[in-house]
Amino acid sequence: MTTVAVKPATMAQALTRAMRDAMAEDPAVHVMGEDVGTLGGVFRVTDGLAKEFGEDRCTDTPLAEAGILGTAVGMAMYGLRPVVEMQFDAFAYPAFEQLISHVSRMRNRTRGAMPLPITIRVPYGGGIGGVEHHSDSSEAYYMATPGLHVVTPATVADAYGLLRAAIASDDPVVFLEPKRLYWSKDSWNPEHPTDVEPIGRAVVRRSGRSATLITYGPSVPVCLEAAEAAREEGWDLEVVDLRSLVPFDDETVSASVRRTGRAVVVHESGGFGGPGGEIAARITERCFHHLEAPVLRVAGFDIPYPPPMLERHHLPGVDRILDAVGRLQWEAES
Amino acid sequence: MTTVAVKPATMAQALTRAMRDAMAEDPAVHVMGEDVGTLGGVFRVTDGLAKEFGEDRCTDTPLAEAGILGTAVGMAMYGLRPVVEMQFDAFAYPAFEQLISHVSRMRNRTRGAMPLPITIRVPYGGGIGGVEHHSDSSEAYYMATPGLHVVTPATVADAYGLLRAAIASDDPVVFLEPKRLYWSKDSWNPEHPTDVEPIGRAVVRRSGRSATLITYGPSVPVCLEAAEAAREEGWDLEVVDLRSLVPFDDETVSASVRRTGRAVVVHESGGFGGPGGEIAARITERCFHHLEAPVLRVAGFDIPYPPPMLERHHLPGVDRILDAVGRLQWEAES
Amino acid sequence: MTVMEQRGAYRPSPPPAWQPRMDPAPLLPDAEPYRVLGTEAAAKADPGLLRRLYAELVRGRRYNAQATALTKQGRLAVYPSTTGQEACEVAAALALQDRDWLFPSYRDTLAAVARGLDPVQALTLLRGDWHTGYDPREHRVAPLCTPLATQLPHAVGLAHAARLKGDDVVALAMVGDGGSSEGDFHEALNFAAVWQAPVVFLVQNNGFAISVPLAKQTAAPSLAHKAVGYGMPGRLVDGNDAAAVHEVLSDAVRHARAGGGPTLIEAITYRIDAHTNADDATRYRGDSEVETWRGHDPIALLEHELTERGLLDEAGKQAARDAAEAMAADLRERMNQDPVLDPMDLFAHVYAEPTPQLREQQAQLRAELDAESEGSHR
Amino acid sequence: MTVMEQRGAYRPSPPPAWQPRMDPAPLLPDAEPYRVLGTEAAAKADPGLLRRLYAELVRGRRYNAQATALTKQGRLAVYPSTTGQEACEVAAALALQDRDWLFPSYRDTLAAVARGLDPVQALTLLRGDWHTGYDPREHRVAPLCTPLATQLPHAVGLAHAARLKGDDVVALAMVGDGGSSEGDFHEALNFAAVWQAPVVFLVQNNGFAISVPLAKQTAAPSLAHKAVGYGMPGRLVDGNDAAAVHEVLSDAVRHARAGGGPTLIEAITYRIDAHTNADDATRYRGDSEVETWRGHDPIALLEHELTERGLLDEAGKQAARDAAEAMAADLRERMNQDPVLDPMDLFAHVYAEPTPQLREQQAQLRAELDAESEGSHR
Ligand SMILES: Cc1ncc(C[n+]2csc(CCOP(=O)(O)OP(=O)(O)O)c2C)c(N)n1
Ligand SMILES: Cc1ncc(C[n+]2csc(CCOP(=O)(O)OP(=O)(O)O)c2C)c(N)n1
Ligand SMILES: [Mg+2]
Ligand SMILES: [Mg+2]
Repeated sequence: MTTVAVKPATMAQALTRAMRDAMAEDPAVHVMGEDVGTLGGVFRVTDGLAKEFGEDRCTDTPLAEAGILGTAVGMAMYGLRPVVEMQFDAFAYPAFEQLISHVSRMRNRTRGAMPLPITIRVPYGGGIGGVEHHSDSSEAYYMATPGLHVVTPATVADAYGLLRAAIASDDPVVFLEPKRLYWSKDSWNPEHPTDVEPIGRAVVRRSGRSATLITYGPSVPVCLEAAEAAREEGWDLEVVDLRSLVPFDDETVSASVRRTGRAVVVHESGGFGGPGGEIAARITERCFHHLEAPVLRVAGFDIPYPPPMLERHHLPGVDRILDAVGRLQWEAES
Repeated sequence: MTTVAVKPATMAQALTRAMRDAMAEDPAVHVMGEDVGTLGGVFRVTDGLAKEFGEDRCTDTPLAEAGILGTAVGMAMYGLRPVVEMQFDAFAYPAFEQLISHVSRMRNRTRGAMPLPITIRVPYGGGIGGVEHHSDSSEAYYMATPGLHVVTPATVADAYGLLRAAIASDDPVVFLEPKRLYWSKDSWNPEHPTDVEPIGRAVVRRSGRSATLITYGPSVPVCLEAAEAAREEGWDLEVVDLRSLVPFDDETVSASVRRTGRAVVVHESGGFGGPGGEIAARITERCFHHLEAPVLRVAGFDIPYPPPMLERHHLPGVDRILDAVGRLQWEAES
Repeated sequence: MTVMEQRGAYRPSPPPAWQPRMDPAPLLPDAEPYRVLGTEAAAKADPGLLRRLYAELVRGRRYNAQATALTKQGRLAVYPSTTGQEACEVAAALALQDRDWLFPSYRDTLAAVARGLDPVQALTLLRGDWHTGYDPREHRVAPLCTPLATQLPHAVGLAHAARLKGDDVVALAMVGDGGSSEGDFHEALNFAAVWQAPVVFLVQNNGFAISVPLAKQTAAPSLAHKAVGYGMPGRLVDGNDAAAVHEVLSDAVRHARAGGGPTLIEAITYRIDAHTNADDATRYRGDSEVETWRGHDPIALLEHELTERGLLDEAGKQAARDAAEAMAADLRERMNQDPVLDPMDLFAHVYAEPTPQLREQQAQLRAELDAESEGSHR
Repeated sequence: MTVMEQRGAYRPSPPPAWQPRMDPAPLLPDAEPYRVLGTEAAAKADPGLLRRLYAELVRGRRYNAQATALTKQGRLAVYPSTTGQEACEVAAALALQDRDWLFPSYRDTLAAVARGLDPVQALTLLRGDWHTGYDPREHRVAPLCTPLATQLPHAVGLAHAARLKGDDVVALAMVGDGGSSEGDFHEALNFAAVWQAPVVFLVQNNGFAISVPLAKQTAAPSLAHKAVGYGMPGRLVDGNDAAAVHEVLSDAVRHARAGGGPTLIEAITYRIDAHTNADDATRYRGDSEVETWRGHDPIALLEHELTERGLLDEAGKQAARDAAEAMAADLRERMNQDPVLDPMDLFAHVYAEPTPQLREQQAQLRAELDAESEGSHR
């Protein structure tokens, strides 16, 4: 294969490419969901797949999310590898019973005889001016469901690499796609075939010594921006992109926090009962004697996702992150 | 009213009585669900209500949980106060879309014009030898859903008092009933009309100085037992029964942990992404400088609820709690 | 006697000798969608009603155009148009009495407006300043419902509650062809039939669920055929014939009010515009199909009938257009004003009383806003 | 040509001139449940098949009795009996080819056993040592499914996948009358019809969902009438007539295998025992109803037919009873042995590879068990 120039691509394009490559490699891979065929999905992430692979491989289903996921279970039982699209975060809720009671448990139920290699793509999160039900951060539900992997990319390259890994996984993966990063661009080489990114490894996106920001998905760029802004205040922040909420990369996270002694967890999802509680608790359990301050959380408020005109007040932004960093007890107090 | 002797009653009886009294007081209260009428519920918690109030007030619905909760929403919109029974924890999952997208949000959506005073009774948790899907601890899902109250009694008196409060609440309440405590008995005066227990207040079930066990529902008796056993090891444990997961009683919990300096959160629900993470994180945020050790968690494993013959290995028991207490760094280390 | 007892047992103990509860034949829809305009039935239609429908259709068309224009000006986040479907929208509103309830889907702002709701309030969701811009109790219009088919059980519950309270209130629930595939559709219809709740289900079959044509949505002879499976009558109606839709809906409403139970109505219509302004309909359908349907336009059909019968002249048309323009001008003007928003509203109605946790967050936002207004924040 | 293209468009662009896709009449069930035994159709039934069905019914009845007895001895956590429903259970198993798949509900262990599954393996769920006691691929029996109706979309997906792969495999999915009210029932039938998946839905209408009689479950003329709403044929059959159930199922399986798409079959039967051993049926039904149904017993019906036609004598009956007793004795003996359990299995199959978190928990349990076995633990 000849060398190909590294060209800018959007996260949406990288996701499309990941499905395309997976479908080309493995005839067992089937894409299904509402509007994924002819239309190419409301975010165009499945654009071209029906054309290239036919409607039997990329299928417009009837409008019923439990039915979509439930039939995907049956297809996986027969050896296919369904890649299911839930049109928006909130529209995955009708499929929760199938997800919790079957998708996450079938392997366990059958002592490994019947694994379900299903990838469930869920565009999630806010910041796109969506009306009600189009901006939920539902990762807490998935994290609390043993048997699921929960993965979310923050870069174009990870979008490709992690989606390839998800589709290749013999376990069900809830693949959370940050809606507002769909159109984010990055230099990324779409011809490079080896950049499958193993699931379960966090990555340090920015090294720093003062404190660690632990985050994922849509909040990664916000944290990187905050880290830049923090230099003015004299803080050198490390930013860890979790990439995978389940399995959780305790090693990378703990190593970072042991080094910096201070941590803030940042996510869009509501704080109470959200992922940050788990993350902060884990860090504290593992790094207690290295902590100069309690692990703090910057999260969405504990409210239903607000209407578009108010969402900026809800979303964790640079200021709120810096405020939290400022509260990390830089001068010892008690 | 004449004084009535305090007689032992089961938690199930107290719950029945709470519904009965609420129905007698307020014609707007309607009980509905699968088998709640003629049969009196599979746990007999609604026993006698259909007979006393008629089938229109205590209704056997068709077998469809989203339909049950969805019609309850409509009934509440017309001014009724539905008390919905989900037959078992796992059978509430089909109703999640109605719960998340409507029940929890209708008040907010309508700027307070359309509150939904719905009580959703969910028998939950294990320890009863139930086959698959009959022993889930699903509280993490409810906690992560703003707009819901999440309440769970551990005593017979609280079962009555909290259920009365739930039914009286103008907000939706997910009322989690610990299955294995249904038949637990307690001296309780069913004629006492004033023991409605306000939602949102934790209670110290046992005072102690060495460390605090923070728990709720089915794990409360286990923690009390552990506290007794701990005396042998020289530990004087305090036990806090949360009673309400939402709203969370930070005041009582923090006060206790500030006093003892050590805490273990105990619940049956899976640890990862479970309630304990939130609770531990909150405590750490609020009590960091009072903590002698990280807040530890004793929880169910991060696995699908196991078959009956193996459940004892999964459930947090006295030994596991004492092991955790033992790891609370009684001699300073680093 | 309780409502439950009234029902008459179906086969509480199915005997070895089988007895179906009812003859299914009357529950089945006719083979042809019911039509009034251009048929003999038109002669029986009330001229006043037809004129009223006409004025509302014209106003509705204008409303759709204006709302779509507002999306281009950035005044609406998104708008799902009902151009071509005005007959269903308007008839749904007019078939109800004041005390009845309307349960619209996310597409049905026009039905809400035709029922009397202020268009600005109806569009608040789509403008993005609040989820529901009106008090549902004021006009008995439930919040516009986005999660498909989830409003149907609400309608059933409300109708059932009204009946239990002895009020002769009917609920009319609207849903799309795509929404009929959702489990909630099934559960709602079943509850309605078992409870004999006074509710009418109107499915607007507009040919598509976003890009997905009906052929990929169902293999049924018609969506109205689903009714028999619940034991309620199914009706098929030409959804572009305002007089027919109004008649079929009114009959069903009357039937429900009289204690006859629910009806499922499928109205065959067509979505002339794209799914929303954000959609590109050329990706999944051709112009010729749209053109065919333009030839069956609800306004043209009614206009033709009224003109033929001498019930409408140029002045009448102009009057309808003028009223529509006035509505549009008012809407435009008011939608061009920035809504006044208070960020603290985020916390105002999550619970009856904010939890201690929300009070802390409230204080945090308050402090941030104060700092921001003092210009002191980073 | 793809499977999708084969479908033939319904009305991708519903034209103003309405064309229903198909005549609904052939989709509707007959007014009377189909019967073979005691009718003229019996003469055409294969004697070998009838004898086979008889032996299986007798074995099935014995299996139900034995399993119920095991609950009393504490050897089963719970058992939902199919006494009275054996004809449906057995016919479901026998109507399938080896390569076909069975999707049983939680009640249908007997169908799984009749299909060849080891009874001990079939009962593992209810004994409580593991959720599924068998490898589903071995006998093409999906795990016994407790969340009602959720297995139906699985059957559709599997059948669809098989068809896509070019395998002529049929899936038979079993569900109860109560389960037909769930949203998943609706979604599964709709997907099956739209995809023309080779799947057969068998609803055992046994009169009750726990305590709730059918009259509170549906107001439909029959559950089979639901079929027309999906565009598939609905069939009504006497569920206590093993020959009739077998014939109707076999026809539907053949139809599906030939590419004709799904069928919905309602079998009218009755649950003679309580819901499970834990249930008290006297709370919601009278003895006389049960007695009526005992008079329509599936074994007696078939025995009568076989005896009349000289196909069964006392020796034949005895042979069936002996075989059943042998099965019961073997089941009793093996169920009386304590299963050997390894608590470490808790972690074995949560994921293909345990997560780091699970490895920690595994180590914790391992240490606890070691301490326990050393007697050193508290
Ligand atoms: C439960 C759910 N799933 C998916 C969506 C996303 N969605 C919005 S509109 C739509 C199509 C609806 O089609 P139909 O019911 O025919 O109504 P129409 O848009 O034609 O009025 C979809 C899939 C949703 N709103 N709710
Ligand atoms: C989703 C769900 N809701 C509730 C239950 C609890 N439950 C178990 S069996 C049963 C009744 C089932 O009735 P039916 O479908 O008629 O089957 P049958 O028991 O008569 O075989 C109920 C309500 C369940 N298993 N799954
Ligand atoms: Mg549509
Ligand atoms: Mg039944």
